[in-house]
Amino acid sequence: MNWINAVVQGLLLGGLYALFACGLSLLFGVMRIINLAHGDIAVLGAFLVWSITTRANVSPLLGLALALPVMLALGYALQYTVLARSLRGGTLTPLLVTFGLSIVIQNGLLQAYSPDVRSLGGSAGTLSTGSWHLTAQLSIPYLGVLTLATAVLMLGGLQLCLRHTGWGREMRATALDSDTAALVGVPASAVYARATAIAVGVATVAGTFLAVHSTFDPSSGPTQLIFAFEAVVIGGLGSLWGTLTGGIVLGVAQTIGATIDPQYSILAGHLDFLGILASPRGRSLITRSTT
Amino acid sequence: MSKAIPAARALTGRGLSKRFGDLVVLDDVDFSVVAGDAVGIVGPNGAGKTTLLNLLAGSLRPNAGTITLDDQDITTTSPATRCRRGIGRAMQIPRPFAGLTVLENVLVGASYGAGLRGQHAYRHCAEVLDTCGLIELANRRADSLGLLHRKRLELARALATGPRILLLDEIGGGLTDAEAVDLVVTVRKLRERGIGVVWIEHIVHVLVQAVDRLVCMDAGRIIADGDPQAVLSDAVVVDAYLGKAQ
Amino acid sequence: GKLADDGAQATGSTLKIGFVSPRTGPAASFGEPDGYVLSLARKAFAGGLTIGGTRYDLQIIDRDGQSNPQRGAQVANDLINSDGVDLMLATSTPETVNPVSDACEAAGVPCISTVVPWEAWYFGRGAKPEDKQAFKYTYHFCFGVEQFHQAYTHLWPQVPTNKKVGVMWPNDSDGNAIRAALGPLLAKDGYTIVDPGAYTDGTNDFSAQIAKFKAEGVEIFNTFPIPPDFATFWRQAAQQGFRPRIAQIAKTGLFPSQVEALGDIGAGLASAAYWTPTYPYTSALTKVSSKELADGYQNEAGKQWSQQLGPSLALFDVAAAALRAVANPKDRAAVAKAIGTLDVQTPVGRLRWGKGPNGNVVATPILGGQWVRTTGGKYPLDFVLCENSSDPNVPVAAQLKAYGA
Amino acid sequence: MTSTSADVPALWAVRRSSTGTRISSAALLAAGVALFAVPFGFAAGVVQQLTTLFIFMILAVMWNALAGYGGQVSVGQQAYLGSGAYATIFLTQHAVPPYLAVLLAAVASALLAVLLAPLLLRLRGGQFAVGSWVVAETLALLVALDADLGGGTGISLRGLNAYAPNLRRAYTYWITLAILLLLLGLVVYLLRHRMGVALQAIRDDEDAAAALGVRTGPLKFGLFVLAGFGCGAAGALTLANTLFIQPQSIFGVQWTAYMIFMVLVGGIGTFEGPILGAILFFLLQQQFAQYGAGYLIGLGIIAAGFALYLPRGLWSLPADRLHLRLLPVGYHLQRRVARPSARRSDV
Amino acid sequence: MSLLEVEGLSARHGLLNAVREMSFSVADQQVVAIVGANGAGKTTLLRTIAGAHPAAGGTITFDGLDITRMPAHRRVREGIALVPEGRRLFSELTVEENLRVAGRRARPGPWNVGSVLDAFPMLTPLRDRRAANLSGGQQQVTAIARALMTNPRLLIVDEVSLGLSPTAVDTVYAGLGRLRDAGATLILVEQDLRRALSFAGHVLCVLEGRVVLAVPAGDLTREQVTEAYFGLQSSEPR
Ligand SMILES: Nc1ncnc2c1ncn2[C@@H]1O[C@H](COP(=O)(O)OP(=O)(O)OP(=O)(O)O)[C@@H](O)[C@H]1O
Ligand SMILES: Nc1ncnc2c1ncn2[C@@H]1O[C@H](COP(=O)(O)OP(=O)(O)OP(=O)(O)O)[C@@H](O)[C@H]1O
Ligand SMILES: [Mg+2]
Ligand SMILES: [Mg+2]
Repeated sequence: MNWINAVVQGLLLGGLYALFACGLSLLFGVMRIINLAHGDIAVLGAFLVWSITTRANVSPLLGLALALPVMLALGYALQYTVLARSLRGGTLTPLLVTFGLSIVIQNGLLQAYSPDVRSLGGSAGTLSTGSWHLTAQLSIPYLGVLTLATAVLMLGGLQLCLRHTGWGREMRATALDSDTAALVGVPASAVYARATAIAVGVATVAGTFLAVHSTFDPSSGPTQLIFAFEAVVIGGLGSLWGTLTGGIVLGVAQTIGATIDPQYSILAGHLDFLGILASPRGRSLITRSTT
Repeated sequence: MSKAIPAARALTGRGLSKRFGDLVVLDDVDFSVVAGDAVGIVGPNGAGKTTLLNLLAGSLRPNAGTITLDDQDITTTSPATRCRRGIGRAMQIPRPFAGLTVLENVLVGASYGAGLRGQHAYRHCAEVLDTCGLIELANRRADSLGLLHRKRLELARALATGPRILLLDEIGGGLTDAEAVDLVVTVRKLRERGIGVVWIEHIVHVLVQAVDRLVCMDAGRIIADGDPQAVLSDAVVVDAYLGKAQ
Repeated sequence: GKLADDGAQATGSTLKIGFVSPRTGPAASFGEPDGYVLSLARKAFAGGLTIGGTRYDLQIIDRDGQSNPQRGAQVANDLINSDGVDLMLATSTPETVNPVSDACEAAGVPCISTVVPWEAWYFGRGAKPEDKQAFKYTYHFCFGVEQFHQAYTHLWPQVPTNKKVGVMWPNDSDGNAIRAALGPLLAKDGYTIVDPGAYTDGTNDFSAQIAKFKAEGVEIFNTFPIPPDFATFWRQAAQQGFRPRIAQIAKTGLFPSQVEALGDIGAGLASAAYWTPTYPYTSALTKVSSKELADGYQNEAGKQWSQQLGPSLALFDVAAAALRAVANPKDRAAVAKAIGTLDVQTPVGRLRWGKGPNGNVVATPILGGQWVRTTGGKYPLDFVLCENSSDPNVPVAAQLKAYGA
Repeated sequence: MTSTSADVPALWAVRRSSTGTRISSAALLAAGVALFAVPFGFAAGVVQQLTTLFIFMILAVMWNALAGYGGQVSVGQQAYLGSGAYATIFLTQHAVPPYLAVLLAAVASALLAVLLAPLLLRLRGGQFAVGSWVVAETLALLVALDADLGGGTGISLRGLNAYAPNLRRAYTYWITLAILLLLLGLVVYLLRHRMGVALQAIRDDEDAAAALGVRTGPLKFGLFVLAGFGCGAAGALTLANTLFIQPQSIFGVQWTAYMIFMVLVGGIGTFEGPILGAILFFLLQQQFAQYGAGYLIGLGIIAAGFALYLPRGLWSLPADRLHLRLLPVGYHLQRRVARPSARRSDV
Repeated sequence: MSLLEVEGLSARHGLLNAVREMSFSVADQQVVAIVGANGAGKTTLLRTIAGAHPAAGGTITFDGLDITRMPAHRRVREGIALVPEGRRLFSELTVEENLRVAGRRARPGPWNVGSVLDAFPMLTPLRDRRAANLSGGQQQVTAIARALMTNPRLLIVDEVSLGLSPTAVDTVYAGLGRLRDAGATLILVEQDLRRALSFAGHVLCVLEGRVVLAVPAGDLTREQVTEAYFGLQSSEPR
């Protein structure tokens, strides 16, 4: 029974990782940017949602809905002001830019909001603490299910769009060769801006879920980053379905590891990741081109 | 080139097949080239010419068949080893080392492919660059070259590895007539030095001036092989490749 | 040639005090009230100190350790070598305090530190249990495991339970010290410890531990986590129906914001404090009482008081006493030696070195209490003390109530 | 194509050094050697700060060698920093004298790189980056499990307290400087050797390099192990310099962020850039770190600003304007002067 | 009335002047072949016209509109399409997806996936193949087909017959012929002089970044062109 519970909880945790990884995967897939500021953007989003939620005294989901337009606009602005230029400097330049961005956001938040920890769990009420009790050993939390469902919807929806709509084809084409995309009439910077806006938006969603799940403070961003990166790599760079799988694999590995011994939780996730990289089958899995 | 080349070496592929998924790209192809020989390959787009070269150079593994160099089986050896054993190759789509200069690009081939050191390597590079008409551009970064200079650089790098068998993939496309004549002269010279040349080219009238044997491929098979003029007038070849234009 | 010696030595009439605390990074909330405390100390030192008939100007140089040991060591070294500080103060978490102490010990600069459980400071830096005084230059005052033990064993009997204690002790400095020492002590008092094992900071799922606690029928819960881990755990516990009668948290829940962030499930958590505004003590240096300290901070910063105010100010009380205790405050060895014999009145109580647990450390009390909802105050939660076994001078405000009662 | 003239090699020559590079490299070497005298003439603070600076330089030079010359963009070099530091602790616990332990620890880190290479070097691009990072995190967790190494609590290097403070500082300084000079020397050697161009060729296109006869595996391996050694030494020296380490910080990814900062701000793929970047980073930290969050915000803005407005780094300024090169590491094909005019008429 | 007017156009690569104050014009429905030796600056010129390379000086006027500073994707909407040197297909996309990307923001016109595949029947069996897996010649045809999908008024093709087998060259020229007949204007770089002279109405010879000869194709002998290649003839104003 414990094992079943571990797998179920791992699945739900995987939803959170996948959500975190989604924006990362998108930016990497489309713009080849390894975004070191992703976690901090998520936390920035969480702070915005928190501000709205506590000011207006509304539920975090409504707060998220109100914050999203702002964050999407921020994504657009981010692309046009910073990322667009950095992309011209080769693959490493965006790495430096996003590193810079990361510490600017972190410490900007520290100045603006103080180092206090905050959470959206309180205002989310039963969403954050309620669950369906199936048996004494197995209960399925509302929040986990909502997180997983959101992740499936977002990643799945985005994946389908990328594959099957003109909009998605444009995005993939721009990702592969933005100069040539311009030569067939695709405004590359607008496409990039759209991708960045979506990535920032999804990061905000992820940040909000994290904030309901746990607490956050200005320095919380980087802690979740490595899990998100692992999910992206396990799933195959640039493939959103793969990212979802990657997140879930990681989540389940962690909970199963924890069931064996709590100190193996995170370690089990990492070892699982390295094992996948090392095994020939796993490698063909991740190097397979999935877009 | 400054190396002495032993006589009569041969690169041979027997019963080569290559599939990509369900698509059969090469189907039981026998092909061979002897040192000092120049073979041209023609064939419609997608016939499998580049794939054949990929198998010979080791960039792809065949699904069936064997490749031998001087009677040694090299079917599974890596491209790097084949290069050091004397198989040089110029790619159809040039891939220069963008961050290096033209000279440095060539130097990689000279010092690893041909195993030359120090002044020997430099001298060799200067010769090769001169042969390929790149000497004035030697200190330019390779990513600043136009397409045709990149193609020449492909040739130069392959030459720099001191090959005994040289595999050339469409290095003459886009050349002006005068430039094409130069290229023909160069290839003839290489052949005279005992290098075996395999040259894929669609500009047939240029190609036939340089080769002693012409192979025509279609749909993964060799449909004609022999004296260039005979091959070109073969009805099957005209039908499959040259069309009514010729 | 001759190797250059330590920086600006024994010259001038200015005494320099270095102060290192985490102002940015993950432990930044510890350093938050430092700005206010520093302003109090600077005011108190404004007139300088007269020692042995000589008047010295006093300068406090504060630095941010960025919650990172390498950075902490570097700022300490710079303070020692470039600024030539005569005395070092350090506070809050081993990441900052231990490297600063090590740098001072190695350079022969006296150092006083606090807010690291003393075992993590003493043994973590390589002292052996048999050492009477492992360090010559570095001194510390803080609670240790024994104080937790005392607080818990006086607090928990206030609510009837089955004495089964589920513990979540992480694999980090605090968790390890607690596991090694507190577990056996509690067992001796008849508590059954249910320990699923050490976990790593930053874990995102605690279902395995919760399942175990539920299966074992745990009624008391104790943990020493970083704040986000506890929030994750506590929400999951609620989801999975684990509701102990006493939820005793430490390390997290030190500051009101950490408990507020939990929302409804935060009220009723039991914690322990090393200082509250109700401590009946006054700072020897600044003559500020605990109540004035808290009120002053709340007015100045517009934020609720935090436990950090007490020990941070206490550092300056000790510093002043140490400098006054010698004839020549520029004599580092003498100052260091003097610290080991000090007896100082500070907001956290009277600190007397030499009484144990060893020559470098004064163990200070920690008192058990509970976070309760306020009615109509400015701040939603308040911390009330429920026991005072290790310092009976501090008034007890209430009885512990079962969680959720 | 031009017709081949028989005496091409006589007409053209490859130059690797010029008077300028000869003078500047001699001056650099002299400066490096002169730095050994610093502990005799300068205050303790200077010695200690220079040690920190040299450690930064080691890190920057190693990361640049990996990413700038070898194309291996690692986000996990902190794995070797950590292993170097913890190996030092382990060795001193087993009665090895501290400074010997520092050197052996660097070797141990190189061995760790040898072990990890088969796993990591098969990966490319983003996978390599993330894979190396995960390796570092895994090591941090494993170290935290070992109570003898202090577990998650961290541990102090105690053996050095046996030395007088000024001796300890001077020894640490000398060893750091010696290792820095050794690594710089190795990098220069690599760049002058044919391996230099081969590595850069692998960086630009690994398959094409292999097709030219380059055994890419051993070269990548060698570079990876060298970087393991260098970063391991930096880790051990960091411990000697700061005396206390904790797994989460010594294995922390911020080290990579610093390396990226130094290398990119200085100028990636150049010899001089990373050194310049390390100096800039050090000075910024020295001057402004006391401003806390404001300093970090400034650092972030500087990082982004460089990426946007000077993507080729600080060194590109003098290098482009003055065609400045300090070391004889490139190849330059030059026409030999004073050819008889008869030559030209027969072209 | 000229469709494209190039006035004193310059373009640089760093310090190198690849295009130096070129001036010429292309009339509506004209077919112009540009010839010149390696590195003469042909590619740079074409890319500058299409907006893929910035102009360092001079103006480009398209149908009366100054487009010198217009970004490339807007020029596509005005009706300029370039088949770039080196094909530059979207390698991970299939052939059909490559076409569809170009068709998404196309001007209205006769070309769509169906008609393009009709014009280049060799592409039909390759529809679902990833562009990266095409042979060199197949890529070249796809690149030309892709440019057609934008329904250009001015189609610019760099190295038309590069990598094409003789029959494929015929197909491609037949397709270009249809485009010309439908009223489009063409600028081609073609090294096969015979082809160039027979297909194009005008020839522009480029030498070291300058136009050295611009004449109707019929008036031209191979010798004249060859001389122009090597700069033996003094440059003539157009
Ligand atoms: N990696 C691959 N996956 C799937 N199909 C491939 C792959 N590589 C080549 N092909 C297909 O194999 C066939 C032969 O390709 P190849 O490149 O050998 O042709 P080619 O004769 O060189 O043609 P060209 O003259 O156009 O260069 C083509 O139909 C091509 O699309
Ligand atoms: N990216 C670049 N950076 C620097 N110089 C360049 C770059 N691209 C081209 N050049 C140089 O500009 C000049 C003109 O090049 P361009 O490619 O326009 O000529 P081209 O006539 O198209 O030649 P080709 O026949 O080789 O395609 C050449 O000297 C070339 O080396
Ligand atoms: Mg081919
Ligand atoms: Mg061109």
